[in-house]
Amino acid sequence: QSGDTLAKIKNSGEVTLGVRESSGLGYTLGNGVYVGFHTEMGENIIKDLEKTVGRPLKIKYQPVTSQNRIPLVTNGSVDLECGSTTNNTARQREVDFAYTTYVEEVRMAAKANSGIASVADLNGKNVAVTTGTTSVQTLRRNKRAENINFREVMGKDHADSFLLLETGRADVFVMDGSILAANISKSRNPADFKIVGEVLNVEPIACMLRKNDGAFKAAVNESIKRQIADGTLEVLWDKWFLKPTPPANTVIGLPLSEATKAAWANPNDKPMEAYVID
Amino acid sequence: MIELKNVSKWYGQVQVLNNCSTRIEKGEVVVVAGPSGSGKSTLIKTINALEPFQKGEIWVDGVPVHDPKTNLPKLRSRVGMVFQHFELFPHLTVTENLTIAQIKVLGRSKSDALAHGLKYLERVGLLAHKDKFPGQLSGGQQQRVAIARALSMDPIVMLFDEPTSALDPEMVGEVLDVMVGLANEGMTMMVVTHEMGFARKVGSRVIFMDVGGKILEDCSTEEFFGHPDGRQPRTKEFLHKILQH
Amino acid sequence: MIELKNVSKWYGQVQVLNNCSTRIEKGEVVVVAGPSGSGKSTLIKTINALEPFQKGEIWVDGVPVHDPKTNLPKLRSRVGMVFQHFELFPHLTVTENLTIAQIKVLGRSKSDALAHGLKYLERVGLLAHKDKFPGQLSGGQQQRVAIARALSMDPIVMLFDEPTSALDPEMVGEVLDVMVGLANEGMTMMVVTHEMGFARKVGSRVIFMDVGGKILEDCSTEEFFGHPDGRQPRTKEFLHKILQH
Amino acid sequence: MNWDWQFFCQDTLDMHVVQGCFGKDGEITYLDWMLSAWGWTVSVALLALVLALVVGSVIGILRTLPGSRFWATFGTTWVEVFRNIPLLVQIFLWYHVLPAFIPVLQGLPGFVLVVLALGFFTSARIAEQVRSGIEALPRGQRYAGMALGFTTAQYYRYVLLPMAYRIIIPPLTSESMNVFKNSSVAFAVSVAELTMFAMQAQEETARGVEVYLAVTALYILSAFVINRIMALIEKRTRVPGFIAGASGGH
Amino acid sequence: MDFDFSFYTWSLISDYVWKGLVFSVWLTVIATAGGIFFGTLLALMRLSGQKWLAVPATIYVNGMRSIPLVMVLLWFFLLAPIITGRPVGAELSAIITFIAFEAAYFSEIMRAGIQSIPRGQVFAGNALGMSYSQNMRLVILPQALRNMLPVLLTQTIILFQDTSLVYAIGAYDMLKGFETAGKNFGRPMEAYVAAAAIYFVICFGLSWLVKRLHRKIAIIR
Ligand SMILES: Nc1ncnc2c1ncn2[C@@H]1O[C@H](COP(=O)(O)OP(=O)(O)OP(=O)(O)O)[C@@H](O)[C@H]1O
Ligand SMILES: Nc1ncnc2c1ncn2[C@@H]1O[C@H](COP(=O)(O)OP(=O)(O)OP(=O)(O)O)[C@@H](O)[C@H]1O
Ligand SMILES: [Mg+2]
Ligand SMILES: [Mg+2]
Repeated sequence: QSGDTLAKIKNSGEVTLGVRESSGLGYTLGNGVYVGFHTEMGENIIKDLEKTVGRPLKIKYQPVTSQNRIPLVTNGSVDLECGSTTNNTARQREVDFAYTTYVEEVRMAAKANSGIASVADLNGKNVAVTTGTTSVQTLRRNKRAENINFREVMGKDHADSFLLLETGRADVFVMDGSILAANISKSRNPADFKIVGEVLNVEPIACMLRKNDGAFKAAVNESIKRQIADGTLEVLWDKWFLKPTPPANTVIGLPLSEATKAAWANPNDKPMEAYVID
Repeated sequence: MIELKNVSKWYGQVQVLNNCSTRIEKGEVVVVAGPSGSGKSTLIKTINALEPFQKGEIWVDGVPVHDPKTNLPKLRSRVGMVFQHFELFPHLTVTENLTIAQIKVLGRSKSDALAHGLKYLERVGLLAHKDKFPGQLSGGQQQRVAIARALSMDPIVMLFDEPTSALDPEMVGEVLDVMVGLANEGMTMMVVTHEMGFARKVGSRVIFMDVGGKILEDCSTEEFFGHPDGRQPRTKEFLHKILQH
Repeated sequence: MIELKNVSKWYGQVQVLNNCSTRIEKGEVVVVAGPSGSGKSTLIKTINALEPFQKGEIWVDGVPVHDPKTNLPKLRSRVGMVFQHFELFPHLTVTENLTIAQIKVLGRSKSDALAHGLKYLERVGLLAHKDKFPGQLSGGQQQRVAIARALSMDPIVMLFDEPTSALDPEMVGEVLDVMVGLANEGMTMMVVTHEMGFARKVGSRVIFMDVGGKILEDCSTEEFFGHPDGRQPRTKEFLHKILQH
Repeated sequence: MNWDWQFFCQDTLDMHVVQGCFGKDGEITYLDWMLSAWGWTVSVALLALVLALVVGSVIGILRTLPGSRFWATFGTTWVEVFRNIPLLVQIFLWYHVLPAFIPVLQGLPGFVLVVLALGFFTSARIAEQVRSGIEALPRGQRYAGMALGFTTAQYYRYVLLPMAYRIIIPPLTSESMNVFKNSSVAFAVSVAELTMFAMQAQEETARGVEVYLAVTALYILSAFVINRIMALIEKRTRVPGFIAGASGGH
Repeated sequence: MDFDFSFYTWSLISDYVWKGLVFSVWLTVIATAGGIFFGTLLALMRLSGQKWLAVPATIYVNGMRSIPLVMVLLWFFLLAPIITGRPVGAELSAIITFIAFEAAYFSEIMRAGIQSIPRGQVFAGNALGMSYSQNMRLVILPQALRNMLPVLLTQTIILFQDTSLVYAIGAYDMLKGFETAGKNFGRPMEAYVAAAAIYFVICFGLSWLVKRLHRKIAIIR
């Protein structure tokens, strides 16, 4: 399925952008409207591509899930996926990644009054995590490494996992920091929850594209470099993490992390395995 | 033995039995005739309370059927009944059909029930078929098993609801033969049938019903067939039609 | 009009028609009798190829039924057939039952078909019921509509398969009356029936079949009923049984 | 499309390939995990099926009992409620909403809840089948049972139900296969069954197509086995000389 | 647990739920119509007595009924582009998959319906000179459809509920609408309760309507 994506979109005048419906970096407002930090960045990339191919491009949004995003990219249904896909070596065998544009830190959310402050406090506790995410694996590794005894409760999606925490079925929710922050900000009483503990994992998040399509990848990376250089990305960060966001106009309140800053300062597509957790 | 006093029954607004009264003595063979929908089946089903009725009284061997306190299953176990469509239990063998109610209802031991059931099976000439399923028998054979099943409960009276009308013409005879035999042995019987030959031969009385559930005639067989002039016009018309061809 | 030559038919291993041959001339009324399962229904269904047969030849009005090139729907539209269970189309009104095949098969106009159908409906005395559904009619009425439906195709021959055996005894007469009328008008008819009265009254010939699909007797009505001694033992046994009660 | 099945032999933690594909002393390969997930799928489905058969039969019978308006209405309500809300939504209600009103449910593990939810959901459909099975019997059968002196319980037990169940074996077979397929909703309440395995393993291994293929095959195999078992039951209970459900003409 | 009913507003319904509801209904209608059409063809193939028609139809029907619908959806969505060489949209995938899947179920219903018609009706149609297709169209299928109406309804209700499975391929149905609203406003419980209520009202209303319709067009016996 490797091919010349640039030629293809030039011919058709259409780009299919893979987007997420509910993640920290991209979500839907219903009625086919998709927004979020990575979604908007992806739109910017496509605008830059218009210059590359020399004609206006229509964006077709294709919502993807963590189950189907890789096959959809490889089978040609999606040209560029800008959601919240972790760049790791296993996936690099299937697809290529653009420069890392966001570095996720896996953390825990707990009830503010729970007294839980680190992984060490989890003995005998219920830990919520979302099915189909890398956090499950992270947790499994931690469990064995630290020899702590806790029960995993798997939510079917992030909202479900957070509900487990809210209703007391789980004591903590282990997940990407941006997702934790977003869920807390939208909850009934955001003050009841806080993000606690050490960083359990660091994951580079990047846009995903078909393998072996060097020209297309270069064009995408060119646009990302441009967005970093002229401050577009920082403005986007402000808009989606520090200011009120639709639809409920809540503020997520997630400051730009050192890890992400480092990735922007030195654009690269290193996989997760190349990051070391301190 | 059986007494009906002013029995009336309605389905919703429709009256299907209209003030029916009659008495059946021990050893009598009463034939019930009448056009389709006249309530013949309903009438005999009220006797063992398979159909509830709204007005009147029925006494069977001194037991009040109309009394809500009566133990109906017990009453029914003493009244044998044979249906138009045989209604053998298709998932049970002939032997099981004959014994299940004896065992579960009368509390007989398996071996007693078996001996008893096979006695009647022999009586209807079907001992050789005891291990077959109903679906493997012809209609006439099934109906004879149904009669044996009813008999093996040692009923005090037998009710028949058109026992031959679902049979091939060639098989009608074998079932009627069994019924004639029963009548001659003195069994009390109430038979809904269109077989006027049978009525003439062994019937002691004929009850003729008309649509609306009214008993139009209730007289001895000789009177019924012997004096057509004494009959109601509706009865004459009916007899004319079914004896015509 | 109809000629069968050495017709044999098997269901799998079982032979249900065994070398049957006969001729039916225009205007004849042939009664087919015999025990259940002897192949009477199968025999008359082969005539309009509702049942295929493996050996032999059948000619209807000069058309070879056994020839694979024959246009069977066309042939069938010229042969009227009446079934034991009436087989009216329950989702269509009486009028629609009468006209649908005229319109779709014969290509008649709606109004022609209607006029034609109602003529025959009147003939069987049911004009008043033309807008009812079959389920709203009694069995006897349904069978008369079925006869009218077959007649309205203007058939050259009418086949009847036990037309009265699913009817209440009181309703048998009304259907037989219609059939007697047809016979008297000279319609060619082949009738499977147990009504020996009808056979005697209007039959010109009787065909008697035995289990295994063999034609045991094929002779005139006078011969069949008038000389019982000339009959086969199986025929005598059968007649004895169905005329017994 | 390039296939790669080797990941099944990989350990789920450090991703190294295990000899023989089955993990030893504490190692768990993806193959081990998938087989245990299949075990959960089968457990959920079988328990829910048993529950559904019991409850569905009771409700179906209630709806055919002579002269009991209350129970008939109760049965109708049961059927309408449990069949008119999607299973996934029902699971959510059992897991998150009902415990807010019935605190004991809070303590029940997801496994129990999903068996209840799937069992009740399926019971509504089985109830309809049992009812139609009973109603398909000629009315005379009921009369014949009564006429022999059987009590209501007895004629249901000895006369009506044995034939009714035989008649409904074909739709029951479909429903049993459905239970296996529907058991996939158990992932929503944290039961580590096949669908959850598929969602998680494809994320970790990036071999989605292979994972789905294996899981689909296991679902088909499960459905096929249950289909064969039901066919065997159908064959063993077939009544000689009687074609259940088929009313042939002459 | 306190429920926040202020969460339900008209704009919420029009923004999040309406589009999904329309899609669910639309998919249900198309898949029912297509499913009955192709299901009837499959049923006729199985009843044809011709091995070369009956065997493939049987394999198709039993195969389809063994696979969870969500897997069929996913498979078609993922594999179709590889076969056709170009992407097939989620909506179109959903329609094709649902018709193909439901045809297997509807074929079993139609087969039962056709088999429940007494053989005599087939003979009667033939005896009047009707061809096979005339007999099917005018006599057998109208009766089979009427007889099977309640079962067809039950299957349609299941189908309507199953439209929520299109989440797997990123199509947007009614349940998705409720879920998205619940997530965006941090009120998943209220969203699910509302979804349960709406599903119940629609499905129950549908079965009530069909019951009335059935009473009207049921064959008088
Ligand atoms: N369950 C029922 N609900 C309503 N009406 C009924 C019911 N059963 C019978 N009827 C009506 O009651 C009347 C008497 O029926 P019944 O079966 O007793 O007649 P019958 O004389 O036995 O007729 P047949 O000769 O046809 O058996 C008929 O008009 C019938 O339609
Ligand atoms: N479709 C079939 N498959 C196998 N055997 C059949 C089939 N139809 C009929 N038969 C058998 O063929 C034989 C003749 O049947 P047919 O219906 O012609 O008999 P009949 O004389 O009309 O009997 P009846 O008086 O009961 O109507 C019977 O033994 C019957 O069991
Ligand atoms: Mg009666
Ligand atoms: Mg016949």
